[in-house]
Parts: sequence; C-alpha cells; structure tokens
Amino acid sequence: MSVSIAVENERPFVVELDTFSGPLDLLLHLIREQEIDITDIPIARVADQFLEAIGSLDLNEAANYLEMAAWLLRIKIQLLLPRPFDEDRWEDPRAELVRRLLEYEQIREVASWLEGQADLRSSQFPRGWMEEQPEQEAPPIVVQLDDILEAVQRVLEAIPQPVLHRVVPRPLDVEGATSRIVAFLEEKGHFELTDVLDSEPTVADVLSVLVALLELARIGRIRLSQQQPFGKVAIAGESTSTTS
Amino acid sequence: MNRLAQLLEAALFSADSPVSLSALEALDRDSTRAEVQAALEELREEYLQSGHGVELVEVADGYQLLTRREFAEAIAQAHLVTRPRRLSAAALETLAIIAYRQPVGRAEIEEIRGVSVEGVLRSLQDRGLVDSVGRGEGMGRPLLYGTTPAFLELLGLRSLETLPRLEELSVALRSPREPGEPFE
Amino acid sequence: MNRLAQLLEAALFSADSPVSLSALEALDRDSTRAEVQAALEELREEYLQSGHGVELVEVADGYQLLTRREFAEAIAQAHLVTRPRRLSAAALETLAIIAYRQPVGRAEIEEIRGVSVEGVLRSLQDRGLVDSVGRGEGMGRPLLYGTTPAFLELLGLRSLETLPRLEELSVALRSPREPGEPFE
Repeated sequence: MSVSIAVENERPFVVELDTFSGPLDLLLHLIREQEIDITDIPIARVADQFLEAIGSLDLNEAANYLEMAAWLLRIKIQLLLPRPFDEDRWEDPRAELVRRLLEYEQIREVASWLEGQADLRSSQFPRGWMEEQPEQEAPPIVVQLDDILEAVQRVLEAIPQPVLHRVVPRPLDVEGATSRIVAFLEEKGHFELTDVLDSEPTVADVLSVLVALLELARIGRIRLSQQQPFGKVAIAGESTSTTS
Repeated sequence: MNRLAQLLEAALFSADSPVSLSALEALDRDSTRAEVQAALEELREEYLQSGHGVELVEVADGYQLLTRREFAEAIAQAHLVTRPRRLSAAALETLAIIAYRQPVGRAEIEEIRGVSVEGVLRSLQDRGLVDSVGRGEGMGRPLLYGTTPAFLELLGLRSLETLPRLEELSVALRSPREPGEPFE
Repeated sequence: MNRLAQLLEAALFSADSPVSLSALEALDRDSTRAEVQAALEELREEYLQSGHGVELVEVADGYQLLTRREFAEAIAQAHLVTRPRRLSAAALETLAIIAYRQPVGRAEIEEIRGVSVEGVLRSLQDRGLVDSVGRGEGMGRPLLYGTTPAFLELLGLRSLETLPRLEELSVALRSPREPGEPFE
C-alpha cells in the first residue's frame, strides 16, 4: 500500500506503508526523507504528513499508529501555548519524542547489523546427516506447515511443462473448488474428499480443493474429520455437526 | 584438493541423506560424470592420506560422509546431538508430494521431482513421517507411500487456528501452466 | 593428523550444533585442554592447507564445522539444503532490543519499538532465538526475555561480547535507562 505525501514547494514523495515496522519507523522515515533536523522537528508539518500517511490504513492496522498520531497532535498544541518569560524554564515538549526517535534509530542500526550477520552466516551450512547414536534418543524433528507449503510451491515451479503425461481438463482453481464444495454441501450435507476430486486429479487440483476446504473450515462453513490415519477425510456442513 | 572435490565435500557434508551420483553431477554443470567420479576418488584419497576422522562411503543410494567407526563410542558418550532437526528442501518437497498425492509410488514422486528420491524416502521413513501403505497396480506392484499420524502431529494440522490464510497460499497455487493451454 | 585431531573432527562432524571446548575435552580423558586446543588448530590448518569444502568456525561459545561460503549457491540450488528463512524487520528490531537489554520485559520492548510485540516475541521463542529467563519486579511480575545460544549461532557470533558496542554505532545516544529511573 503506498501513499503520496505532499511536500511544500517540492515533489511529493511516496511512502510504502507495508514496509514500515511501526509508527516510529514511519516517523523517522518522514524526518530523514526531508532531511529535517531531528532536534528541531517542525511538528505541525510532520504531524500532518503522518496523519496523511496512515489515513489509508484500516482501523486494525492503524491501532499502533494512532497513539503516535495523538502524541504528535498533543505536542503540536503544547507548542502553540505561550512560553514562560524565563526561556530557561521552558521545557521543549518535543524532547521525549526526540529521545524515543534516537533510541529507536539506534535499535534499527543494530537490527540491520544483525541482518547482515545472519545473511553471512546463512551461506554456511552445518552437517546435514545425523548418524544414529547408540544409547540416545533421536532428536525431535521440526516441520512447520509453512515449510511444507513452500516446498509445494517449489515442486509446482519445478514441474516441467507440459506436466505429467495425462490428458486433463483445465486445472481446478480455488474458486472453482470452493463452488464445487459448496454445491456438494447444498446437495448432500456431508461427503468425502474423494467425491470432490476427479478420478485422476493433478497436484494443482488437489491443492485447490485442499485450500478451499481449509478456508471453508476456517470460516466455519464446514467441519473436517479423519477417523483414522490414512482414512478418508469426511466433510460436513458445520450446521449439521454435533461434536467439535 | 581441486575445486570440484571441495564442492562435493561441502555438498555431502550438508545433505541430510545420501546423495546420488546424478545429484552430485547436477551441482556443477561444467563437470562431466567422469570428472565427478575422479573428484570423489580424490576426496576419498585425501581422507585416507591425511588421516581424517571421517570417510567417504558409497551406499546403495549414493555417497555419504560418515565418521569413522573407531570414534563412535567416544562420541556417543559425549551426547553431542541434542537439538530438534529441520528437514532439507529435498525432504520437504518429497514430503509435500506424498502429503498431497498419497498413496503415491516412488516412480511418480521421482517423475515430479526429476531426481532419484530413494535416499530421501528412506530417511523420511526412518523418521516416521511417511510409511508404505500398500502396493499399487501395474508392473512390479510398486510400494505406495502415505504420511503418518506423526506427520499430522508435527504440523499441528488438527488445530484450525494454525491454518494459513488463503492469500498466503495463493502463491503456492499458481497454476503450473497457463489456463486453457492445450495438452499434448 | 594426529589421533586427537581425528577424534575431534569426527565429533564435530557428528554434532548438530557448536560444541564447547569443555565438551571436546571430555571426549578424551587423557588429553589436556592445551592439547585439545593444539589439535583444533591442527584441524583448522589441515582444512586450509589441503583445500577443503568445509572449515572450522568458532561460534556460540564453541566450535562448529561449516561449509565454505562459496559453495552455498550450488548446494542450495541443488535443493540439498534449505537456507533459513530471513528474519522480518520486526523480528530483527525485537532481537536487537533483547540482545542489548537482556533480561528485558515485553513492556519495555514495546515502548522502544512503539508497537505490540506479542506475536513476534512468540515466533522468536518458537524459533528458539529468545527465551524467558526469569520474572521482573513490579506489577504482575512480568516475564523477562534473553537471547539463546541459537541466536548466536544464527548470526555466527562467538559470544554476546562480539555484538557491536553501542558507542560504536553511528547514532549517538545516552546509555540505556539508568537503573532506578522509573518506567513511564
């Protein structure tokens, strides 16, 4: 998501909101982009730009940013109040903001150093094969769903064209699979995974159906169950279910 | 050692299962099979000549670096292996194919991945993530593989909260060919 | 190589994470620490002199054999190994704060980053890069977090002391909050 920020007498610049890790990151970007002296931030201008930038965020995403927006506006108002005659006793309402920004900027510098180290290290691999060790239990294995899904993507990318030597109609996409499942649901109430698939499904077909099922299950339309390992996956409309 | 021998050593060291000769050849497109075999020989010689704690071993499904037997006891007593293991790309891809196409035979997995999967398949079986679930039709009635309950458990597939959202998956679902493109 | 160097090589080969000097010493009761260190030096030299695909690296308060950088691309392309997923900016910033202020509570991390860090903290814990190391004073006795050896290993750092010192950074700033200064 990108927002174009208007700047007086200059070309507007574009802010890619997704690339920021939080309100301090965004604020720092606005300041550095315009080469503003961090010890003398023109709060009114920066506050407006900040609000403009987050205007396009939905409320959920904006939650972290709203607090900062409120703070900026508070400082803006404090700066409009008359200062005491004795300038020495005047406390700059921006001081705490500057401290937070510098502290954050320092953390970001460390973060980028860490990233560089991690990149360097990731080009060196440790031993892969672990020999069976007597008198010792094998260490547990970690697999995450993401890992499998990434692997699926690599497999799909690696499949030479044309794919497997089969005559298959156009592959089923997720929308197609979803409507097929919904149609089945309306017709039958409950059925099995294999009912939804053709007799010789492609990888893409199976994936589409699987994703459609998972998504429907996630939003509560259906319930999936498997009685035993390798057993058939039973699909039921959620309204018909009695157990969870 | 020459550069190819070094590359082979690094590859054999980091792979989590035996590596077939054809997979080793694929590491460097400029090298012929004969050169790869010569480099393997050089690596074997180097371990012998310089007196190393490891050796190059040829097993049924390829080549492997193993620690020499005489050190096994001392090492086992030191309990050096402790940490959860991650699976290699090859293992994950094989697992993914089995997960989505089970029951599936080795030939079909190899057709999709384009490489021999014997070693990877055995190591997935050793780890209890896949198992043979029957025999297929056709020539030789090949063994068919499926995932095990341990696999589901590892992925936490029973809990719906951990499911990926649709948009995260959509990349993986990009159709391998253009829609409507005719098949041979 | 002498027998101790061979034993150390075999042990480092068999370990899945860096091995501390004391664990290496325990492999052979007849060898002194100085002898173990000399043998490690011999091993390092041997890898350099003969030209190997792996090297001996000091990391996370221990020793580890790793493949040389120049072979990473070929090995990753052959799908023998997956490179670890890169960390997000949010994860890196959170790690940076924990690394420098440990033990540190969630509230303080959130104050510095200006966002909620619950999710990112959990995923760093899942990856084993940080862990709770105790409870703080004050309301609700909040959990405090610190980095783990896996953090050092991920970054290839020998110890926490090898992190850049704050005064070396280009952004000048007073030192972290004085002890006793109140939280806001």
